[in-house]
Amino acid sequence: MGLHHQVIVVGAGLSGLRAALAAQQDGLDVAILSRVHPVRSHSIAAQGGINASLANAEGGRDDNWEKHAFDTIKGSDYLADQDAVEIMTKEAPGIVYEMEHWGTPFSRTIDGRIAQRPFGGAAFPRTCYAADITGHALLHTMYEKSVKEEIKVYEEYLLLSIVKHDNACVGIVALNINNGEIIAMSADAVIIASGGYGRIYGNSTNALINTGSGMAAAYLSAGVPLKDLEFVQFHPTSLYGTNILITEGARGEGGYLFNNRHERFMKNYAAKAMELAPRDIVARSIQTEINEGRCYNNAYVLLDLRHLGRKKIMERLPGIRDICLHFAGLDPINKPIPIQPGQHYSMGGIDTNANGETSLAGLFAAGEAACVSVHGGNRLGGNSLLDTIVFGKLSGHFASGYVKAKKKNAADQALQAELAKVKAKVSRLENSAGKENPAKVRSELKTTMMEEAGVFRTKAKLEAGLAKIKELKERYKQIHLLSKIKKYNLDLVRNLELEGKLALAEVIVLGALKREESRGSHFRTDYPTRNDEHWLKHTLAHHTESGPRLDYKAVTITRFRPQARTY
Amino acid sequence: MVTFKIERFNPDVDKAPYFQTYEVAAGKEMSVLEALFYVVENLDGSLAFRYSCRGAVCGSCAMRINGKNRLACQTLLKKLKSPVITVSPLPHLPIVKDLIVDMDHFFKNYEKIKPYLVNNTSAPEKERRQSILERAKIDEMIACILCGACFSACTVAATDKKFIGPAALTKAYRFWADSRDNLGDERLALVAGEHGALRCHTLFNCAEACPKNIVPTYSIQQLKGGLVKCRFSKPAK
Amino acid sequence: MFDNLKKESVIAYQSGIGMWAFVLHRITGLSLIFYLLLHIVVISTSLKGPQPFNNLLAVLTAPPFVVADLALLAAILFHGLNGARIVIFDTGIGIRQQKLIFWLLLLPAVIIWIMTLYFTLPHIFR
Amino acid sequence: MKKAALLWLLQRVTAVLIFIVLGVHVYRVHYVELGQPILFAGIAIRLKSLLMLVIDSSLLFFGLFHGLNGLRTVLLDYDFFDRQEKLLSWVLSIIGIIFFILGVKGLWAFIIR
Ligand SMILES: Cc1cc2nc3c(=O)[nH]c(=O)nc-3n(C[C@H](O)[C@H](O)[C@H](O)COP(=O)(O)OP(=O)(O)OC[C@H]3O[C@@H](n4cnc5c(N)ncnc54)[C@H](O)[C@@H]3O)c2cc1C
Ligand code: HEM
Ligand code: SF4
Ligand code: F3S
Ligand code: FES
Repeated sequence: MGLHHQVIVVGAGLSGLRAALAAQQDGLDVAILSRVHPVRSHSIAAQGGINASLANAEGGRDDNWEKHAFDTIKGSDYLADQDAVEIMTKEAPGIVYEMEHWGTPFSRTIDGRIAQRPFGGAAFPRTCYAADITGHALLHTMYEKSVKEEIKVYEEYLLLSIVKHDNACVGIVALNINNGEIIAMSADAVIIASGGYGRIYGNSTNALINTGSGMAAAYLSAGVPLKDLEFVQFHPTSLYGTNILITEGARGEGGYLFNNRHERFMKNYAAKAMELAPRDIVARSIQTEINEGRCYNNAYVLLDLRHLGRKKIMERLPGIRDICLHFAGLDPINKPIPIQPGQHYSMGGIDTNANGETSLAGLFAAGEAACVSVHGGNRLGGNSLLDTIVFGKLSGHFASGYVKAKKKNAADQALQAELAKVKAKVSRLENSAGKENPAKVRSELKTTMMEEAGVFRTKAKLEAGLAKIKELKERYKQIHLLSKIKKYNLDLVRNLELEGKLALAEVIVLGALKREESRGSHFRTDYPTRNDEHWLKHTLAHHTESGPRLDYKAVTITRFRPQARTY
Repeated sequence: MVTFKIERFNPDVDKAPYFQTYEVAAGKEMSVLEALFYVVENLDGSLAFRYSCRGAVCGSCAMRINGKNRLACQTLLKKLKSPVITVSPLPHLPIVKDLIVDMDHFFKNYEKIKPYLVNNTSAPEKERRQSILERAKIDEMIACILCGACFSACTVAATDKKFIGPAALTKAYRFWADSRDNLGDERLALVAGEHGALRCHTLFNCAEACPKNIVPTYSIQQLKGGLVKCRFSKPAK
Repeated sequence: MFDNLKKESVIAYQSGIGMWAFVLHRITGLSLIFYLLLHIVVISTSLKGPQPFNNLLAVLTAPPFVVADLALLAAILFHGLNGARIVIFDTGIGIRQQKLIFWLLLLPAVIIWIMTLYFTLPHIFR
Repeated sequence: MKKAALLWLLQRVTAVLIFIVLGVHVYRVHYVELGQPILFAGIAIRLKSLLMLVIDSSLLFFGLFHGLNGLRTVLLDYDFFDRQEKLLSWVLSIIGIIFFILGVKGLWAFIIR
């Protein structure tokens, strides 16, 4: 049968490229499948930096991996698995040096080392950066490395389904967006590195392609559980209007937050850390100011960089200035930036262990699509880029170990069967005579998620949200496509993604409804405190015909006992 | 209402590109990219274009808007100050469909210049040191998002199919000038010859087009200087 | 071979100054080499002796040709001064000020040309 | 590779030389006696000055080189003769040599008489 690779990596962001490099280094035949050209992946948009305890910065000389681990675990509100956090924080310096050797143009200290800046929730300036385009610098380097190693990439292919046979993953079914063909590819191992689902939400800092389709495929077709999906990070500072991210680095460099009374309101919420408290806390503080009317236009507060001066802004935050100039028509050198919280990151994802293994043999996951979990209830800024590279690499190596140990099994039939099933589904969608406008379903989903499963949650809101999602799922069955063209059919692609979005939304809301406590990013006004006795555990959502079935799994705790979390 | 004249072409069925007109209900802060989404969602589901970040960092959405190569996501309608907005694909590149062009040629050129850091000395345990000044030399070049706007705007690249083009040459300079790279004159050899850096006639179209305010001409001129010096001085090995 | 010569490839593209300067530089350069070859042929009538030469030159300095000479001068001025601009860039100077340099160099070109026109007009309308 | 860089450099060098030489030539020939008829005898007198002879013949040489090399660039720009690049260079060189000889002979004709 047609196409075969020993390892297929779905996604060409940082985690996908790193996984492919690792597996290829182990001598395997690897191919990447990606919805977009690698450098168009969302990792490109990361601004602030990547954490590693290099101890390069003045005032950060005492830093080490243990302190990094502690900050991460405390930041996660103790939901992170501590063994995994240890692995990540120990690997961090090596990973950053490796990227530097491969060519990443990090910003530098006076003595020529990698520069580090303070970031929220960290005790030391630990975040290595390349001005405010760190993700861009890293992704380009990773792509350059993949060009050097001649990694094969199937560009503009959309993963639709993961194929199982004999309780193992044997391949995938994907849509070639360029010509509309649906194909099956067999593989001994598949690594899902497809990033987050931000676009389920209305106000999101994410790329438009972040629809969670990889997570959804794992959940719906491979039947692996999703972990902790109710933990959705809201970034405190996204540009009012477009929700383009204004990096935490802006506060790291010394930016202030003001409400409409020109008050640095963070003093009322985190007197010590002020603007540099962790994201969940700052986001909630801003949202409170907005909800209670101490804001502008009922919608935003101000992030003021003016006192940093032209020189520092031009040097450290040139990209932020460009964003403000182009998308808001203002220059942060002489005007404060209007900001509001926006959906930013998914702490949850495909349930994996620190080797990237899922519950299905041969299926691995890494990066934002996966949940190891190292971020628990709330991710610290700069830890996600680290997560993508560390666990991208590990999952690549573990996948090749798995492939080498595995005995071949012919899975042709399973592939053909799944291919036929997917083709039937797509043609049903193409030929649907329904009356529903998919754009409406999509936009109603976005507002529902923003309103009912946003920064502040209650039982009533979440129940309303769940009911709405069920309604939208029904309506989705009645949508009709505006175009049936085979070649580059955006309409088809976006509506295939919509199915996955609805499934993930349901998991998020159900998990949030059941979790009757407040932890990290998940804040229930009706249960405003953390409840370790009942809820120090991971949520696992399994797909069933009638909706998600939830069960729970213990958190691994090694050296840090949960304590109250204050900043 | 803003009128959009959008160039349409599906090589499978159409003989030649043609323009189609759409009336878009434009919001105050709408970008061209959002307007295109308005079209696919409400008027014509068959329109095709590339997108990803919507924040001018991924380089997907370069196209020709009112006579200039720009990023659709970065171009707000109000800045165009025009009641009619004409959108077509990047010129000089083969059209895949509508606003989507084939970037293969662009990336082939990119691959020609060994777009990765080469350092044959054994890697130190920690970082390779680089001074702030050395790092500043490549600050402009690393901002490139490989969108192809410059390449498509360069008339020389359009007529001489073998010309490496501004983006790849900027990359070449980025590595050549990186104090950590030691491929040295070999990098120059990659951009030498009739179709390399010296083919650039300082048109500055690339600089005009670049949405990241990069001036590829600067990098290219440095490479030309390097080439001439290396031709007349003994290559340092 | 000719499919590269589509309209948009040759005509100014991004309509920036650099492009127009290039197009004009190219046109004037090609005109000049064409003129130079012709010029050589003309001057080499000297091989036939003074009389044929003087006769020919009398024709070529008649008013219509003086107008052509003015065009030639414009071409030389533009090509020469813009050529200087290019050489300046090639030494690595002024690349980011390309537009300013263009106007600065065009200025003397225009002045010289207008002055020449002023001195020549009387001879055209002799 | 080397040829491309050499020709590129010579194009600049000749440009600078022409800039100077052509300036003198145009000034001396056309401005000093503006409006006067151009006569064989007048040119003969001028060319007896060694400086002017050197100026005019070097203009002849540099101009031809620069112009024809420029023409080569233009043709290669549009993919003409790309595959016969060597042939093109030869043809242009021969044209250059022929016109140079013609030009030199023409100049000498003013002096030796
Ligand atoms: C604006 C912004 C700024 C950020 N800044 C920082 C920061 O400063 N520091 C930090 O640590 N983290 C930051 N993050 C988070 C971090 O950037 C991301 O979590 C991380 O880049 C995700 O990388 P990834 O490799 O998992 O996925 P991505 O980079 O999102 O890549 C996903 C890949 O999967 C492909 N794909 C997706 N679905 C499919 C499918 N169905 N079929 C085929 N291919 C598919 C896509 O084409 C893409 O190549 C930021 C996030 C945002 C939104
Ligand atoms: C006055 C002094 C002159 C200067 C400073 C000058 C400068 C230059 C330069 C720098 C170039 C290279 C352009 C490029 O590569 O983009 C060039 C090209 C050229 N020049 Fe000149 N030149 C001069 C006079 C002449 C003369 C007298 C002729 C005719 C014989 C001529 C004919 C050409 C031609 C045909 C080209 C190629 C055109 C092109 O590449 O666009 N030049 N000139
Ligand atoms: S140099 Fe500018 S225009 Fe060219 S590819 Fe890079 S970002 Fe795009
Ligand atoms: S437009 Fe082209 S010719 Fe040179 S200056 Fe830019 S590469
Ligand atoms: S969508 Fe990424 S640059 Fe426009």
